[in-house]
Amino acid sequence: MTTDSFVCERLTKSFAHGPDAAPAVDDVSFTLGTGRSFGIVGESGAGKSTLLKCLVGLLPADGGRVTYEGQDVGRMSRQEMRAYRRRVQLVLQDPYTSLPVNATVAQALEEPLAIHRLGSSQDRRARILRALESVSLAQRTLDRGIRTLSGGQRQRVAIARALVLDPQTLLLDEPVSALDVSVRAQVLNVLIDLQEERGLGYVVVSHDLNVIKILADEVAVMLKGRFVEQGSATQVLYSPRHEYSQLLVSVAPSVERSLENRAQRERPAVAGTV
Amino acid sequence: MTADVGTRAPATSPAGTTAPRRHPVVRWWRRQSALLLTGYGVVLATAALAFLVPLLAPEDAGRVDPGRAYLPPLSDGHLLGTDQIGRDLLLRVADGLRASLLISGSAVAAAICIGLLVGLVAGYYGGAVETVLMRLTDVQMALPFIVLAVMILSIAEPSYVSLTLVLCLAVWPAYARAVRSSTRLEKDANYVQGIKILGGGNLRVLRKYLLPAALAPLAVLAVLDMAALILFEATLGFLGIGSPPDSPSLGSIMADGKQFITSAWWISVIPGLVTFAAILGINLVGVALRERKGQS
Amino acid sequence: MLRSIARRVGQTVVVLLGVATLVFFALRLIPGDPARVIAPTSSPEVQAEVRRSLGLDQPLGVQYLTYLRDLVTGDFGTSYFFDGSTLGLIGDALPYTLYLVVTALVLGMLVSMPLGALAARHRRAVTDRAVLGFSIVAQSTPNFLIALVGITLVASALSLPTVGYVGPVSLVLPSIALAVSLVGLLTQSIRNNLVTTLDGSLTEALRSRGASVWQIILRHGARLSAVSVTNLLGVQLGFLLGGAVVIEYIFNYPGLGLLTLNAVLRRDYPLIQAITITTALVFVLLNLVIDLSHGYLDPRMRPTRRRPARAPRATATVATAGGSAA
Amino acid sequence: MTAQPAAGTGALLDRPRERDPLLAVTGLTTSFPDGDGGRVQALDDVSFTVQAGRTVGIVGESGSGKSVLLRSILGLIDPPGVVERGDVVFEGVSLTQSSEAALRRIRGRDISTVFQNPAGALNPVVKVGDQFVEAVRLHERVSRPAAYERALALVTDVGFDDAAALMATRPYELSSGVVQRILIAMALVHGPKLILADEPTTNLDVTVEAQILDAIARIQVEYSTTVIIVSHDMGVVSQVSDEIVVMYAGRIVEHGETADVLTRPAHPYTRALIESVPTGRITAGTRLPTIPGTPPDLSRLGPGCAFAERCAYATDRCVTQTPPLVPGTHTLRACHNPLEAVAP
Amino acid sequence: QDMAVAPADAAPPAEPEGKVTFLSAENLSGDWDPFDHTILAQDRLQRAAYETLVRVDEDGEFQPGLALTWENVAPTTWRLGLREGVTFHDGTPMTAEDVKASIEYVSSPEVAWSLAFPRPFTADVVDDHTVDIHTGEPFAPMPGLLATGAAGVVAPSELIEAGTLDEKFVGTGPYRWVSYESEAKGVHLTVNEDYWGEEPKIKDYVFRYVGDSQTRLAALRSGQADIIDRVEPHQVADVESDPRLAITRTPTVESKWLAFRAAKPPMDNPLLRQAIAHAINVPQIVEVVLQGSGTVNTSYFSPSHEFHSDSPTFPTYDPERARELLAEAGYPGGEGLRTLDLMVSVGFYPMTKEYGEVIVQNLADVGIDAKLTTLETARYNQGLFDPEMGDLYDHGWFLGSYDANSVMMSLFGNALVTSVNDPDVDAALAAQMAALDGAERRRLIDDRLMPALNESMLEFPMFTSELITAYSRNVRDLEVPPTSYHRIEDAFLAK
Ligand SMILES: Nc1ncnc2c1ncn2[C@@H]1O[C@H](COP(=O)(O)OP(=O)(O)OP(=O)(O)O)[C@@H](O)[C@H]1O
Ligand SMILES: Nc1ncnc2c1ncn2[C@@H]1O[C@H](COP(=O)(O)OP(=O)(O)OP(=O)(O)O)[C@@H](O)[C@H]1O
Ligand SMILES: [Mg+2]
Ligand SMILES: [Mg+2]
Repeated sequence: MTTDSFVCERLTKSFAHGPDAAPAVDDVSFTLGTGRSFGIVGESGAGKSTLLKCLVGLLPADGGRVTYEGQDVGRMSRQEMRAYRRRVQLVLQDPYTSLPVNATVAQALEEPLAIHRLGSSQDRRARILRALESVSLAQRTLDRGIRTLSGGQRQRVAIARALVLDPQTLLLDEPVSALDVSVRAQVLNVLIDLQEERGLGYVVVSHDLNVIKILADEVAVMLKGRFVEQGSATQVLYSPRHEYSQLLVSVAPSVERSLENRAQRERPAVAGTV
Repeated sequence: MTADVGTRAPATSPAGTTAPRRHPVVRWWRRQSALLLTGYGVVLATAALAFLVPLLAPEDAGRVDPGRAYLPPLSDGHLLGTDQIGRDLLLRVADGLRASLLISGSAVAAAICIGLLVGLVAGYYGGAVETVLMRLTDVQMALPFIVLAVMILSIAEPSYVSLTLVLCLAVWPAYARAVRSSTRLEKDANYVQGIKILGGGNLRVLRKYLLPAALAPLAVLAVLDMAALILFEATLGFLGIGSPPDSPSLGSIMADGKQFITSAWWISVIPGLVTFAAILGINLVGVALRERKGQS
Repeated sequence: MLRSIARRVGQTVVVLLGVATLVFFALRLIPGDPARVIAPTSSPEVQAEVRRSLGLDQPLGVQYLTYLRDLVTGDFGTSYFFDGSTLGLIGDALPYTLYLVVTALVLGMLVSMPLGALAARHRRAVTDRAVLGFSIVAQSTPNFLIALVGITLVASALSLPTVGYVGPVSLVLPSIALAVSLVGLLTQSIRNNLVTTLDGSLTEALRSRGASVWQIILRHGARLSAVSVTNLLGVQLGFLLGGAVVIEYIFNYPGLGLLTLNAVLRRDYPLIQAITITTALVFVLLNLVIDLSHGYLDPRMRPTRRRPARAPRATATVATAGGSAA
Repeated sequence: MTAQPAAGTGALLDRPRERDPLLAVTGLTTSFPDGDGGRVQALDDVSFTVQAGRTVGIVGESGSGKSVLLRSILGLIDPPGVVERGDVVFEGVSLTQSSEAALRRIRGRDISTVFQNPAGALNPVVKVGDQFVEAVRLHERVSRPAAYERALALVTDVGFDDAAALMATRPYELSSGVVQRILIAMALVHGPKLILADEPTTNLDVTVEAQILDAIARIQVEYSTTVIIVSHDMGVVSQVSDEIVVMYAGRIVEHGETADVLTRPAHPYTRALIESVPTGRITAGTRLPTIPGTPPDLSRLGPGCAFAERCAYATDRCVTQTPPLVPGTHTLRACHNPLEAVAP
Repeated sequence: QDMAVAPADAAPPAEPEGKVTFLSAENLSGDWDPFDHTILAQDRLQRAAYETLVRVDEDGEFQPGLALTWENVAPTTWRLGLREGVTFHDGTPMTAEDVKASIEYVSSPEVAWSLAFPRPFTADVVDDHTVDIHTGEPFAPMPGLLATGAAGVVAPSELIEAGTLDEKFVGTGPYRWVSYESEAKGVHLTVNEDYWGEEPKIKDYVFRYVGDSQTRLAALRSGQADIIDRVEPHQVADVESDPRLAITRTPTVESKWLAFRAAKPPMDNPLLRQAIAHAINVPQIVEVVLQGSGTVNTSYFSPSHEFHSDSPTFPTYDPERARELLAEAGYPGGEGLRTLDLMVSVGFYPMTKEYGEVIVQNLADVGIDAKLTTLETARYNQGLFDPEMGDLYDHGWFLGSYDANSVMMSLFGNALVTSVNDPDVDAALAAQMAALDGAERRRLIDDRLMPALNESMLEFPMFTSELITAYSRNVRDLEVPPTSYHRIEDAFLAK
């Protein structure tokens, strides 16, 4: 019965208060089984990042409740929160800004261990190397400055930093959207490997349907803070029901469809203003 | 599939045989702007004057001997001549320069400390704490500096300490503001959020990340302020309320000598030029550093 | 809008109160007895009488409250040394300092605007380097050196007045001396701000629409630089007011600076208090005006700003130029 | 209206020689100092032609020189960057030889642009309408009201009903998608012959992206404008372009008809690029083919093919000799060991 | 005293005309009570508006001022016969009442100038134009005192009683008050059309404080000023090279003193004080530092003082003697002696900081460790009368009179600066004051007062200053006597 990791009930979060201030996250509910992956698609400003931050307790929710393995995230003591952080980690949206640029890779990877006062220096080294290995980075990368790394490498360091703590669930905010196509594939593969090797649970946020397709078992479509459609990945992505989901799926540019269209000499028309 | 990123470190990559690798010093040299190099040159020269000359001095800088007063520059044994009571001008200027540099340097250092403390706390915690601290800096900024300086120095015995304090008062609010605004930006920065997600607490974030982040942009400010403070200090000396007579700084040497501008020009013109050079050199470095920061 | 103005005005009042308090206590904590300055050779009894007549025998708290009450009623006290109210003395001197500072300011702008624009237009070229070099030299030159050179070399050659105020011609030397370092700082600031505009995507876009660089500088650069340049002016104003002390001393110019110097040297507490508070008032008010002008110069800084329905991804940081806490 | 060659084999190669291209770029080479005494070779010997009425897509990863190429065409490379060699001929006039004044007359009138970051392309604090009027009056002596009327018509034309209200707002008050469409309208104001669009949809939502791409496609038809569209997204480029140019490390590695490039790439890099974008019915756990390594540092390029160290087919020759861009079976490609020659 | 030579073509105008601006090195107080300040500059200015009872001419002889006669009618009573037909600027006639009120006011302890007066000091009105002054002991220096600075001037009795003297000058002098708008604009006086004496030849007189010598000189050169005060010695060459300018150098009656704070150890040791006096190379200070602008003292009285003569035991520069005295004082080679504080003023007297540094060096040469502190004028004035302030205090002191008695009285009798009285000195001082016979007084000064002063060495008068005044050649007949009271009413402007 308790195979659910996250249970999110009627979660609401607003930044602005006033008559016409719409909440960034509006009445969102979902349940995530342990080791399962949940994908959230939605346009910019839909509230995806805000939702993730509520899930890790970085932002307090205004209404509703988030529990992780039965524990209410909003009511954790400092101690509980520290323990929670070791089990649930969030990899932030932009690899160019989410790591301290002045640190070396080794320093960045040591930080979580130092914060949680884990392990001897030997231990730490081993854990760091293991994490590095899992994201397919060479050991000698450790001595390099974050500043000198490319986006793909940075994103992998960011993932490794979350892995050092051996979490059970990883929250990924746009894990590849800042990366070049060729690097994108590398990072996605790393994430797939990790899930298989470690049995990690993912909550993945992206506006790119392909990313969701590759990483998620279950998918929610988010629009203006709300989940407008929720279901299995195949159902939502290949036979969407909600109008907005359909639009999303239909307009995503793809080589494949271009070739089809080219053959048919027509393109999908999009109406309406932005 | 392990991407071997290590071999791509640009500095060690032997890619291509186009240009032979130059000596690191040469490469460093070529990277610097002419402005910066000129600045370094002037600063080095003034620093040598301030710190090296006294070491080589044959006599105490304060040696008074009216019997040899008013010797023009290039006189025997007195490269820059002597002043109105026969002190060697070279030694005296060196002394004054050292005092000026030390005073303004320690004032800037003190201001940075205060500014960091106030700015970090205000910027990070926000709210009422921020309001109070920022109003305090506003108050300090609204107080006309010279009035404050003249007031304090005419009362407290003029000494290096009181001068340093006064100069520090003049600049700390600027640091507090700069630190506060950088901290306000930085505390919401992604990487700080990242540390919090890892479980890092406020103190850790402040100490390990926000402090260094706030410090970095202060470097240029500090260099430029150092120049500004030498100027301030010279101004105070000029008004006759600068450093104590037995350990003069450039401003007071200049003020003492200014009455001889027509009869023995060197007594004031030389310290004037040295003051100008010290300020200019530091400003050159500051502006060049600012320019380089701006480009990156 | 009105509310935010009220807020800023409220803040200004708080700052002024802080200034008043600080000055009061700073002056009382200082060792030094005005009674001895006023009646140096008199007997202790006489000096005690002097102290009593000045209210200095009262407990500090009482003195402070009296002082605040007087301030609020516009009574800034009577000078120990000069007849009449301190406000009267300041009122006589302040216009002269304002002539001087404003002239220096205008002079500084007149020189630095074209220079800064020229340097930005030819950024990284010889012209730019030359302007930068000049501006650093200007920034590094002590104003009293310029004043002295002016007095000893220039004044008699051009028969310019060197003492006091005999008419606008008296402003020539002092305002030049005061303006030089301002020119240095302002030129660099204008140049750097324009360069930021010119190196940005806006310029690329405008040029690819067929605009020339001068058109971009004049139509867009000026507008976009205005906020940070006026901010700098606000800060520099403090330094100009400070610089006026030396300059007024050297030229024996009948402004606030000279009054200040003499008041401090004589421990004229009421006068020092009044000067400090009025100078702070002038400074704070001018900065208030500058702050409020920012709403006009850059609508993004208007307090009641219409938020975009959806914030664009790459919103530029708006308040880079260290405005005070909003 | 658009001359649409049949989606056939090597149509680009069959292009009749006598037809004058609208734009001909030959041997364009642009570099910047790297701050360390050396130079960043941002463009290296780039040549291609664009026929009137065609839409050419340029793809390449970040830093491959796409933006520099567009800027070099417009003569917008400022010192310390230099266009070292090469020529850009637009309608028979060499832009590289033209004076700045002559270029200014062409920019915005004959060749207009749409940029990646819409927010940065307008002055955030000046009303949209005023900036529009400015754009008109840069090239035509018309009264402000007349210019304004023109602008209004165009903004309505790109799909805004409330054009007048929009003209009274300032760009910072608008979303990027709206601004981008306004910029497209602005690009059309002088009826340009060529539009250069640099990543016009990057950073926009997919739904907005679709609208923008649609707008570009419509313009191309309605105004019969030639378009060069730059993107790092093969999907975007494939949707709107007739031809695709693939860039890598400042060089063109392949150039051909869209269908040819997509279905029969000759260069290993092109193929890798296409493959790394998922296609088909993918599900959770689908692994994608990857290109090992990272793009090279442009300031340390030696001779040889820049892709050689990441290329599975590289031979010794690839490391020592720079492959020229020459016609292959279906496309122009710069490769010593094109995929067409290798076993399928 | 040399004067600018007026070319033959210049003659005084028939009517007063023109304006002169005088720039003073010392500030004015802003409080115009003529008696209640010790500011020399103000004293000099108010001499144009207020007149003294007795006057001193160029040769140092006493001449009638507001008093036509003065005589001892009894050993402790001086009788003054007053001039008739004199009116104050406010139109009221000057009477014996005014003289009595002025004398009693200025000698009352709460007024600054009382430091020059012996006590008791009272006045009686004999008739409208006759006043008697009573002193406790016979008082020989009476005419000298009445000719001195504020001591002898007369102000209207109503204003003294009303306490409104401080608002503006209301005297009987050749110039009357016009305005004082601000310190930077100075005091403006104009001709008193009803003056009883010869009418001045210059119509307007502006007197203004400009603290910086450079600025003063620049103003003179640019024509903004006509006369400037306290030209620095090294500026003399500059002025002399300018054909439009003239200069006058006046040895004054002012000594520069080095006061010893004799109330506290180790300065309570007269041998140490003598050692210090011998250690200072005064000739070099005058010669080199002051560039000859001054005279090395040979006595407690300046050469311009009445009763001056060289004093054989007056200390001269002699480092050997200084070392001996230091050893005798119990500090051989300076051993056991703490660092002494030497205080000098800056911003007013020329070259004070410089000679302060020379003194420190001189003392170091005989083994005495001293530290120099400079004080800006206000603080210096405040510290001067504070016995806790420093060990050695440099100051100037003179009361604008040829008779040195007032100076001796204030410095030694009232111990203003040293705060210590020496019984021998006090007795000698009293004795010469009471000696109404001139020859007897001279003998008492030479044989009793001087040795006592040399012995006690409470203050060391190092040298007599020189006052250097520069002015435009348009100003003719300007004379600056040793008392420094220049008479602007005697000068005129050439066209
Ligand atoms: N710290 C904040 N303060 C105020 N508003 C915020 C804050 N963070 C986010 N918002 C607002 O909340 C809404 C949702 O933002 P969020 O970042 O969650 O969107 P998102 O779906 O992650 O978008 P993107 O794809 O652009 O990352 C937006 O309108 C945003 O402007
Ligand atoms: N002004 C410049 N100074 C120095 N180097 C530059 C400059 N502009 C471009 N470069 C360099 O030229 C190369 C090509 O840059 P360019 O902007 O054309 O890439 P791009 O293909 O447009 O990439 P992106 O997809 O990131 O926009 C890069 O290595 C870049 O660093
Ligand atoms: Mg987000
Ligand atoms: Mg680009």
